[in-house]
Amino acid sequence: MKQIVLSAMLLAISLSVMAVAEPVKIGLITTLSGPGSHLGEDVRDAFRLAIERGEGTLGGIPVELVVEDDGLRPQTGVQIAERMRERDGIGIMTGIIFSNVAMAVVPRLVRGGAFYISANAAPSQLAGSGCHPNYFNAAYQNDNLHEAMGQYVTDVGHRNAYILAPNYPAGHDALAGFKRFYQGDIVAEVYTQLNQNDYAAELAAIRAANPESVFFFKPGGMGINFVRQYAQAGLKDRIPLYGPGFSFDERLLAAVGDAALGVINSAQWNWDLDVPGNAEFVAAFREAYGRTPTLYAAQGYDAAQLIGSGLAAVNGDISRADALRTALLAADFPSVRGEFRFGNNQHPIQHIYARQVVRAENGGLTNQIVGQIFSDHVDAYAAECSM
Amino acid sequence: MAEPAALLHVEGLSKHFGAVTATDNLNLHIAPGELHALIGPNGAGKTTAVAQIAGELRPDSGQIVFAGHTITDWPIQRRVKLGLARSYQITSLFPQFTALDNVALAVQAHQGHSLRAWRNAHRDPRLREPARLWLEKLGLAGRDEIPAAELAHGEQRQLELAMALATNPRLLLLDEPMAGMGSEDSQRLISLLRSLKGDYTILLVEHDMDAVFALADRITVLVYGQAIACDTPQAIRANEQVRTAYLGEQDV
Amino acid sequence: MLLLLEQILNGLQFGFMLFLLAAGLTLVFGIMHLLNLAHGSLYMIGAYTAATVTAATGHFSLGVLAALLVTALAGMLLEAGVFRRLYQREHLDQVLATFAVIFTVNELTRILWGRAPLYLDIPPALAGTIEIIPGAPYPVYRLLIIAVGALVALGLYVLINHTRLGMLIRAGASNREMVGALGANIKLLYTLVFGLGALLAGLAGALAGPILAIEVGMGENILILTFVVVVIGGIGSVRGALLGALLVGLTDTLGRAFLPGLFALVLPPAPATAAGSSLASITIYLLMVLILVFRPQGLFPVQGQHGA
Amino acid sequence: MARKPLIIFLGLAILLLLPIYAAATNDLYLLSLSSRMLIYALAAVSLDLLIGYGGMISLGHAAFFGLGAYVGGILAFHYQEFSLFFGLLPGSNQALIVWPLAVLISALAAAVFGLISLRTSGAYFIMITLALAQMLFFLFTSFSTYGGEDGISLWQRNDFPYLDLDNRYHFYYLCLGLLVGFVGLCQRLVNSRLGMVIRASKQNERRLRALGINPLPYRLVWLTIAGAGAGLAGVLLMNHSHYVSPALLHWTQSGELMVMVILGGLGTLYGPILGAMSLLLLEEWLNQYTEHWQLVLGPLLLLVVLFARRGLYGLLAGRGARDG
Repeated sequence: MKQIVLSAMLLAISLSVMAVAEPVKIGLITTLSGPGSHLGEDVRDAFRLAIERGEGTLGGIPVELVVEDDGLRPQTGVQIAERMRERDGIGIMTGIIFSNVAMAVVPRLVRGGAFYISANAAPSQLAGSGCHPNYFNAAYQNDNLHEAMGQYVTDVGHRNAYILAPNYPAGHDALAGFKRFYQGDIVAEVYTQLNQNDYAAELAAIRAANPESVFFFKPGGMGINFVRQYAQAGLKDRIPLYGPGFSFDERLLAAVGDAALGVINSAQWNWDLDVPGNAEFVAAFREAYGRTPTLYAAQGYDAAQLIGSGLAAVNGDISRADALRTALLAADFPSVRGEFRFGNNQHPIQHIYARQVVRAENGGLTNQIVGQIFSDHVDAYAAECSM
Repeated sequence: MAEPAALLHVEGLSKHFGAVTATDNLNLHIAPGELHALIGPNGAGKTTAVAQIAGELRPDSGQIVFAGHTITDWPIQRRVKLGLARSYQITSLFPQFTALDNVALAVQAHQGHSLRAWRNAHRDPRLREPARLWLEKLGLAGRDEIPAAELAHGEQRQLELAMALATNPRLLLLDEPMAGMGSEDSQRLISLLRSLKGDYTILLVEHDMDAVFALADRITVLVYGQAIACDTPQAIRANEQVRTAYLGEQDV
Repeated sequence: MLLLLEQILNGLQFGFMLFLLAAGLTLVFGIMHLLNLAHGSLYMIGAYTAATVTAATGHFSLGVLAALLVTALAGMLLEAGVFRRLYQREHLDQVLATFAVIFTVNELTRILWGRAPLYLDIPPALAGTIEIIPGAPYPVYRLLIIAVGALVALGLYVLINHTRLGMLIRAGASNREMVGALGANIKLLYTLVFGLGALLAGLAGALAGPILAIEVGMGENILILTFVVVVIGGIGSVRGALLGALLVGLTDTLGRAFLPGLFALVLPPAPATAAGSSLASITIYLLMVLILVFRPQGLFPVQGQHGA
Repeated sequence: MARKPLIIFLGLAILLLLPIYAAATNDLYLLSLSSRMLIYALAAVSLDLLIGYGGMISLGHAAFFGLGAYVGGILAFHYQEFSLFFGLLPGSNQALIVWPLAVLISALAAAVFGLISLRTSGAYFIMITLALAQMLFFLFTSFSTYGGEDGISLWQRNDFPYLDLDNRYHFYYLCLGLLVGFVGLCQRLVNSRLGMVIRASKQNERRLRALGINPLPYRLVWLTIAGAGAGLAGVLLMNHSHYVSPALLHWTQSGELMVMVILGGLGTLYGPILGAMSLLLLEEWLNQYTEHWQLVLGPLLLLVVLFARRGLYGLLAGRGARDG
């Protein structure tokens, strides 16, 4: 009798061990082809690094990462998410870089009961009225960095600003965000064509207007074009240029070159941020991939750690959705940003720093924190979220 | 001025390509029912003249009057509606269509209603029956379902003529209908054209002198775009100027 | 008024940039009747090569030279391997085959060079600005682009109208058999012409490198604009490409510079900005439509391609 | 050729029975994927009307596809937000209102595009259709009311009498029914008097003119019909993915549709269906195995264009592949 009980107990134990050993699948949909694919690469690499450093686990729970390329096409993103969800039974996803892909994928996904942890894309609709209990953003709300620049340019004392962005929703949000915190006059608000190459016309207009400062938002290749042409037109020494950190990540800086040297930009993280664990992350990333992590890499890493904290709380059983949600909302993980907490709309409440582009020891360009603009900044859409 | 009853008047037609004068002050008058031949050495401007009458080329100057209308500036399709039809020197068909489809389309062009999008045109007796008759008349009976591209060269020429006739024209412009034909086919075509004579007014451009002299009521001789003579076959044969300029070489 | 002058200069510069791309595209079309969507890929290869070689050697001039060589070579290889089979085909096949080449070249570039954009800077000697318009220092490098564009236009004019090769090119465009009869090796001629077209695309890429982002997809981005230029000018006409490029460059630049301001005269600021910038982004398409309504074959129609 | 009806019968049988297989294996994703294929097949067939039958090589077909999707998206957007279109018209979620409207507007747009582009031919036509579609792409990208580049995300599919479109089986069979209906319609079109003129204009325009038919008005009608078909596919896709964005109008989307037509078999009505399905399956499959899927797809496509001109359907059905 004793033996039977013992063997039954052993069986139960081995079963539960097996249940634990079955890794939790995490879907990472990201942009690996098309312009802007280095952002996806950074998020993916950092996410992988987090798993490697956990020796195949996140938060002690074995995980399997399924990576797929959305090609910056919303329809492809939808299709991948659907397959991951329905055929592979994946309940947690992350990785989307661009707002348009996120808007196509996320609302339906979370309504269907899956969890989505954003490592970058943060459209305003999903932070405000479109917020959802299963949607967490581990990066920021899109407007955060623009708002910080608005504050910074005010603090520096520029009495007026000339502001530019591409003619699309993120561009409109960017300038709205800047204006939300900027106290001076707006000389002109200019929207350029998406994927515009040449900015000679806009630069000539800036010179003619002679403002005290210029703020721009130009993601990806557009930013390279704009910053370079700004310097080449001889404007950089006459009118200070400001922008969000998006156009000044280390990989873009390598392409922009000295034209960006000295520019102040905003970000919620930098490699030299002095918080516990950050130096180790930066060193491990450099070791693994031979380059300095960008803010996107930090977001990917934090997203992984956040997921890990949630998985640990439910011991890998993501069907316990309420418990998982509570654990994720607690955000009890060692963020490379330092202290990390969520607001009511499940977007970060966090510090935003001013960074300056400086020359690195190896002769290349990098960012260095020169001050803090916001502390515990709450995004502008939190109030619209009914959660 | 020639007889006012003529179906086609061409007055002072001229066309230049750069420095080359392709048509030089051409006058032409074709009476109803007449078979009028247009001959001349290679490069004399015969095809250019036909193209202007058909409406594919705009003349630089001159006037074309057809059935009482001045059609010089009309687009092709308007001329066709008035009863002008042409065949091409180089075979011009719808190669993927069957022989019957080719003619049926010509019938359709004449009937109109081409915007009808529902009824199956391949089973429309109003198109198929006249088309089949024309094929028969031109000796293509039994070849209905062969794609035009797969017909023998002679058959393609016959088909081309069938299409021109299917538009029910008042004036047929035939641009070298016998080009590239074997003698047997040519003979058949000659007798066919003879049978059409009288019912149709025909402007025939042809290199085959046997055919021309056997068929034509009158002949216009074109050299360097200029009409050097216009007369009955007998008179043309006797014309010194024509002999030296053109016929002499050919040993008529 | 000075601003207008400066913007006109900007428009000319942008136009000449487009011309470098459009010239190769239209040349290849005019002679081989090949519609090459992959022209943008050659432009990208040029930019990547220039950036890589300049970074390795430290000399921009070497980078440009390498870009010319590599793109001409890549062009000729593509011609011999793929495009040659397309000359007698319909445009449809050409569009699809060259669409496939875009996919392939983009992915290869991503594998070879990685996903991050590359760096290429203006050489120090050309880095400054000159005040050719009082009060508006103009980048020397952009003046250089105008100069190169004008030189290429002149060079092509001389090549096509006053050389034996040009004579063959012109003859080849109108009559293949005749060229064959002249004893010229038409295959070689086509390969050379394609190489020349590719070289021009490479030149454009190398020169654009220091101004624009060097990244995968840069070619497609500018390709559509180049198409508009070529269509406006008349497909196959180098003269047309020049005029078309300058028209597009000026229209686009002036539209961007002044349309929002014009709208602001009649509308409140927010809608004026919105309407102005939206309209500015499509001015060149409107220009194209307008020109084609009056000249369906473009400004300089090329003989012998009606309905081709 | 007995092979052709056999293939069509088999194909239709597979499509009809697929949901049963999906139910048996509990693979809902298969249904979603197949519905998507049917929708793209519809768009590809409409493009083949232009390219394969009419010889009008349009590289801007995505414009009508995307426009159809946007009409549905905009109406659903106003329905969701309880707002008015231009302050005038209310939104709607009724498929029987939205879909015909989407078809109508796409057809209208096609007619307008046609008035501009059909004056030209050959390479000009290709480039102009491309540029016109890009123009629309930029307009929608900057149109912030409707989400601009971020597009419109929708809460639910349209309401359809007696059907629940959010039910995968219902939606699948509806898509299948519409595709079969559209192919049937095309079959009639292609063989009608209008179809004869269009096909003739592709083979020999000069001869057609000499017969007294100016192909222009017929081409315009044809382009309008093709645009309507693409618009229907667009509004279906908007329902399928609960989402609309300018990416649907992008020129690469037009290129993709064109690839489907060629891959399947030009100038046939069944080829594009096969092409759409194969391409989507291929993309789906490659994407899972390598992130460098374009490196496989590119050369593969090149080989098809260079050496397998008749496409998959031509290979399967043999010589008799041509319809009508």
